[in-house]
Amino acid sequence: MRSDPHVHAAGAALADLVLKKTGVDVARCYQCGKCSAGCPLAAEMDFPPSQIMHLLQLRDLPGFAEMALRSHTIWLCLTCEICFCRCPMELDIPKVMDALRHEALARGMVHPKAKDILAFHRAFLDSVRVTGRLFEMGQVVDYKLRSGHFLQDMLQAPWMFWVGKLHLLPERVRDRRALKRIFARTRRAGEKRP
Amino acid sequence: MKTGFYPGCSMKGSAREYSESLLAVARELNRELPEVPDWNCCGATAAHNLDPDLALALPARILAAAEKDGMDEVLVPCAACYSRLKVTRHELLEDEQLRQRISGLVEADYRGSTEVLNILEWLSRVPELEKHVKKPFQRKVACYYGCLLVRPAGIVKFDRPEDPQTMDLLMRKLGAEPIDWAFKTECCGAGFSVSRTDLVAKLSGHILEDAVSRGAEAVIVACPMCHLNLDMRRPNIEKRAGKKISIPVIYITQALGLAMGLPAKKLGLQRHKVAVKISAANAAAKDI
Amino acid sequence: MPDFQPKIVAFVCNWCTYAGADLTGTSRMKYSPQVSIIRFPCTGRIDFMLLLKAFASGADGIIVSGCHPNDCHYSSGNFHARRRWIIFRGLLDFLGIDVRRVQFSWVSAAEGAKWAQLVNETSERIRELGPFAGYQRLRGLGVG
Amino acid sequence: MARIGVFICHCGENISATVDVKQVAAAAARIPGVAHSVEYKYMCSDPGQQLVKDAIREKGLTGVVVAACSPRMHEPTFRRACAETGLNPFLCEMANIREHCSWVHEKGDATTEKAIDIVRTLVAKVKKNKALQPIQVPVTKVALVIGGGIAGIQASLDIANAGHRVILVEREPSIGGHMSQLSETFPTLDCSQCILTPRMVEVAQHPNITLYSYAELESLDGFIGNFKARIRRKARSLDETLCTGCGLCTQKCPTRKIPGEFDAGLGLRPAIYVPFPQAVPNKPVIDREHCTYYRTGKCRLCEKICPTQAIRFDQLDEIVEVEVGAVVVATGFDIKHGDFFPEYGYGKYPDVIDGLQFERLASASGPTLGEIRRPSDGKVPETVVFVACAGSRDPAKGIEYCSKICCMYTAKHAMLYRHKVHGGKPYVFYMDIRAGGKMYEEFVRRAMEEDGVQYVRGRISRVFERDGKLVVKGADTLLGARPMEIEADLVVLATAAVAQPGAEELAQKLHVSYDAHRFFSEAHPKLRPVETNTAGIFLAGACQAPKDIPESVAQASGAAAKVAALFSRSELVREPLIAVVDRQPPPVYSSCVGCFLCQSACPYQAIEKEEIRGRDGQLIKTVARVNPGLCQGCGTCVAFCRTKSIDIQGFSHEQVHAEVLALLNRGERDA
Ligand SMILES: Cc1cc2nc3c(=O)[nH]c(=O)nc-3n(C[C@H](O)[C@H](O)[C@H](O)COP(=O)(O)OP(=O)(O)OC[C@H]3O[C@@H](n4cnc5c(N)ncnc54)[C@H](O)[C@@H]3O)c2cc1C
Ligand SMILES: Cc1cc2nc3c(=O)[nH]c(=O)nc-3n(C[C@H](O)[C@H](O)[C@H](O)COP(=O)(O)OP(=O)(O)OC[C@H]3O[C@@H](n4cnc5c(N)ncnc54)[C@H](O)[C@@H]3O)c2cc1C
Ligand code: SF4
Ligand code: SF4
Ligand code: SF4
Ligand code: SF4
Ligand code: SF4
Ligand code: SF4
Ligand code: SF4
Ligand code: SF4
Repeated sequence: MRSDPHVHAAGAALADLVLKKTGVDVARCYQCGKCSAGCPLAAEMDFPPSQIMHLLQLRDLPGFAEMALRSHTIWLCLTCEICFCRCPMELDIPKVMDALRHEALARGMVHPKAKDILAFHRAFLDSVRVTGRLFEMGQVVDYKLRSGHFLQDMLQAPWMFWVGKLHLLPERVRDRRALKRIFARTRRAGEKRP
Repeated sequence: MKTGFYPGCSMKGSAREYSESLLAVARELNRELPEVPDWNCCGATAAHNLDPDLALALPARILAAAEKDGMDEVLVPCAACYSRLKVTRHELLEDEQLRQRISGLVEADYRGSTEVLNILEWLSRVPELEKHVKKPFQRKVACYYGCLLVRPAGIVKFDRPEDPQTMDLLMRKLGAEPIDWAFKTECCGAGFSVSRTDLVAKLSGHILEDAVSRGAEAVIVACPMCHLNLDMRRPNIEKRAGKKISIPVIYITQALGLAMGLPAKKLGLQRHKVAVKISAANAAAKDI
Repeated sequence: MPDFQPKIVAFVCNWCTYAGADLTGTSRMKYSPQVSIIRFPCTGRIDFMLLLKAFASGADGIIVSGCHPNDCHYSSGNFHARRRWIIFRGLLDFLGIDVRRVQFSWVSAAEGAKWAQLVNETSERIRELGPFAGYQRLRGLGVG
Repeated sequence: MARIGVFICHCGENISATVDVKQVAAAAARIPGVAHSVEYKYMCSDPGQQLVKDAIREKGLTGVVVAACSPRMHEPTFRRACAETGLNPFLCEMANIREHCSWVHEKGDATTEKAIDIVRTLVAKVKKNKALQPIQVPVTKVALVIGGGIAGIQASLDIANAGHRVILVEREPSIGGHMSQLSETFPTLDCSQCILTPRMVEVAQHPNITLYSYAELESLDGFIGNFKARIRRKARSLDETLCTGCGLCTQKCPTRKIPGEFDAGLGLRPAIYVPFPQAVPNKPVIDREHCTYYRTGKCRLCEKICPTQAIRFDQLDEIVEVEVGAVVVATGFDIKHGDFFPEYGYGKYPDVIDGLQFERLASASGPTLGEIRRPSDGKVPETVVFVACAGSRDPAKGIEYCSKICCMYTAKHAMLYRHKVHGGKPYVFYMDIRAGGKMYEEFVRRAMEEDGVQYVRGRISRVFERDGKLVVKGADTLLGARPMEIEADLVVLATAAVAQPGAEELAQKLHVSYDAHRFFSEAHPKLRPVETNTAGIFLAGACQAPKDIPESVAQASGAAAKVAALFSRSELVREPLIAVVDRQPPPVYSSCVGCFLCQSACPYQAIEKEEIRGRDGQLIKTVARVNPGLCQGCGTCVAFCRTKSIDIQGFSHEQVHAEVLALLNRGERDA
């Protein structure tokens, strides 16, 4: 099911795409709302998880499925898996969220408020790409630059450094070339990374 | 049986004390924990959010390295890394085509012989753990499992997803009294610890408040992310709650170390943001 | 082969398809006359040696049809038939009979139109496949 | 030499308009073995039938083919006509040249050709037909009813009132089933016990009904009209004939802290007990698992106190054997209990209860005498959350189906709560409201409109305890799936209705089939809902699927009517279109090799093992034998037998082979 990540969106309903990429058939969702009732972030979401599923169910009505792609929800989802754990229909909602995020990135439909979250993820991956491991200091700085939140953690950082939690120099993987190659190969799958 | 150790990035950085205490305890228990050779970052939530292939490729490289090194299992103390490795293992073994493709991506073949182990599984296997307890941890504790140790249940197949018990049993063996509380497996905000501190403050705040209101004296965790959110984000939490919340957050390995009579410093207790004023058998630990 | 008129034998159960074919008649729907029906109590009764016998005797195509799964008048006969059909397919291959010459289907007592359609489609397909030439060989193998 | 008569019908113009009937008659006359061939305008008319009868007599016909409409239409007509002349009716066949030919094809040679093919096929068949005799089986006019809930009670009374004897077997010490536990019943809110207990008493007093309570079916053998049942009467530990039901023993028994089944675990009962005051029979049993005497060898207080010396500590189970002609299964259902819902704290928090427990709280005869008080501390709950579909429609919990009764009883519970606790706040979390029944929707509307029950559409995620309250986390899907929390004092889960424990074993004893959820399977979901696939065994009530009381009663009366119809004759007559196993004279006896593949294939358990023994009693071989009372004639066994030793009358190998060859006109092709 996951074997073919390069399914093309054009024409096909988003629900089909989701099915193909994740094996989750959103038609099974009967809108009980148990996922939304347990989701820790439902209150912050523009569409709680059950509504995301319903948007996808309205497969042929123009505009609705796209609302799921443009939603803030898919970027808020923490992959905490509680919805999947409790869904009576055993729908892997977090996996659907993953697929929607990837699709939103590919189509350039990222919700404006997801900017910070994305910036953080990108900074994170950049650090991994360069060093093979996460270089927390570097990442925090990188994130600040990308997000524009310069002050947010600056008060925290000296303390972390002081108690020996932050390193100034990155830990590195020996075979960094191998990692670079992995990044290069996977690049086409997801977003166009800056 | 060769058990490898995958520290993951945070245990080398912001969660140093987790790995310090783990290694101290392992030494005491006479267990060897060789690191997975030339391990890389698992990609965490970021890879998972941005790039499905990368999210599998990074853990696959780790698993392949461990397998190549003859490790029968890898202990992954960080619950987030554990989840990534466990899920990747599951997906690769479910789908042969995918396994081959990802193996190609990482230039290494993972065949599935190396198992992935979380810290609670590892600890519960220690026979007669009680015997190692020198200073019983006579405290009321809230055992906090978080999301990823028990979920998704069908993949991790560890304990039960609602009201799990493994950590409670372990803490009981150390002499502690685990409380019955409601937030054992609620999410702390996980990957948002930097990007959406407001949400972390809210979610983690609920967790701490419930633990405090039921008389817990410490929250026990088994994940650097949980620790980061519950401990290091305490100022944000307190600000949002409008009150001081002083309950310390302790790694299960630290609790075990204290009960075994190891010095607080060796366990990295001084590195916490929230002062750990309690210790096993009331021997006051160093305050920061 | 423009005026090839195939011979098709339909083995059908009494409760569903036979009655369905009756309904086709009472509704006066038309279909190709190349098909004749042999009535069985249930598709579970149909042993597939009989199908080989039909081929050996000059049938060009065969229809086997009974109740829909779970609707069998006798609770499970059609499941047995379906299981046997799967094995039989392999045998057909082995004997060099094109599996497209055997049409396995479900037609309920209410599906008169479906029966007509089934017959027409099958006749059309058999017409395209041409006469079944292997019957003598089958007889040589001792079938029929 | 066969002498077959062929009679071709015009059916007015229905056939003759497209088929050249004269040509068919001429062609038929040329078929070897055909002694007579005519066509006529209306074969089924009186003169038409007369034509057949006359020909049989005058030409000495040995078989008849009527080429006309579908046999489903007139086969009985013509078989009857044949029988009137003394020709065995099973030597008559119909060739369907109307529905399968004249009506579905255009006029033309091809159509006439096909009609001839059909006639030739049936002539070939009828030549191989054998004279068959209808099967007659005697009927024992006694019914066994298993399960004494409302369905079993109703079925027993209906059959008994039709004048037949009934043996009612109930597993528990008293009949009554779940209905006896209910407080008031939807959709009328009448008191359950008030309408049920008179019927229970009627059962006890009915001269045609023998009640074995505290008993279970041990085994059932035989077939329709002729079953043998063995019933285990479990030891009550007292002599029922002596016990007067005075109740002294139950009052004095010192072992009293046993959670009572009848009160769904909310009340306590002694070791010697009657389940509830109106029990039928009103005689106690000793619960040996808990009785102090059985556990420690000391006590015997009940024995001392009993004024009639009825107690028998050493009593053994007793096996009773009865012969019955029909069985009604009415063993009802159960609901999910226990550790089924960790996320809802079911089984963990005492104030998270199930529907039956709520019934007991609301019942005037219950542990709180009908006051709604929560189990943990006896407080009257100010807020109660009712949760529908708790486990039903939940594939993740292994139950896909709708339990059908809980929407209604949940509305009832919320209503009862409001009637009893003024100012109380009831909430119902639901997914859909399924209230399809007479006055059902109106009932639910009343709960909302008149009793102020607040319905929230959504499935709750979890329940946890906080400061003595139960926090219910839900989301209202009608409000954008906004999460909401309700602090409740009591949570009532409408847990899924499931099959009775032991249903599977019982089904296997009875040889009836059951579905994936262990509810018993009806013979046909629409047209034979009270029959099983085993002739003579019928279903009533919630053992077949979750049902409410009106449906259970209706099905029970339906089953009783089936039984009464069966008992209305002293012998059963059945068409002999059944399977038979080959029999030959010694030394072969039978070509059957005793592999019993047929037995495993038969859906009706109609195939038995028969031991063939020599005169000296030595076993020669074991072969299959078809029980004519059980065989339904599906023919599944025939296709399974590798040695072609089992065959089905009316559709025999010989017959169908002849049909295939004739249809394909093999003679011509070969030429
Ligand atoms: C909480 C709740 C509230 C309800 N409220 C209503 C209502 O208000 N109105 C309404 O119409 N319906 C209501 N119902 C449904 C009602 O209870 C059922 O429709 C009814 O009880 C079904 O009757 P029954 O005889 O088929 O089964 P049961 O009542 O289950 O009786 C079956 C009997 O068979 C016995 N038995 C079981 N196995 C064996 C065995 N192997 N051998 C011998 N005996 C056996 C049992 O002991 C029992 O006595 C409610 C159900 C529940 C759970
Ligand atoms: C659109 C639709 C779809 C349905 N689909 C399904 C389905 O898929 N599955 C299902 O189980 N059910 C279905 N049903 C329901 C099903 O039709 C009924 O359950 C069933 O027909 C009821 O049978 P009946 O004999 O009680 O009534 P009816 O079918 O109404 O028969 C009553 C008969 O009595 C005759 N009659 C009336 N008054 C008199 C009189 N005064 N004197 C003499 N004769 C009289 C009428 O002419 C009629 O022949 C459907 C119903 C509808 C409307
Ligand atoms: S819990 Fe599952 S079925 Fe229910 S609304 Fe959410 S996704 Fe749909
Ligand atoms: S996985 Fe995402 S959608 Fe599901 S409960 Fe967690 S945060 Fe909500
Ligand atoms: S139920 Fe069996 S007998 Fe009936 S029509 Fe179907 S296959 Fe035939
Ligand atoms: S056993 Fe004796 S004491 Fe008990 S009810 Fe019967 S007669 Fe009364
Ligand atoms: S012997 Fe048993 S039943 Fe009788 S009084 Fe004693 S405990 Fe009760
Ligand atoms: S009856 Fe109502 S509550 Fe019960 S399972 Fe069906 S829909 Fe759910
Ligand atoms: S399948 Fe045939 S040979 Fe085997 S037991 Fe049955 S009748 Fe005898
Ligand atoms: S014909 Fe059907 S019912 Fe009769 S014995 Fe054979 S399989 Fe059983």
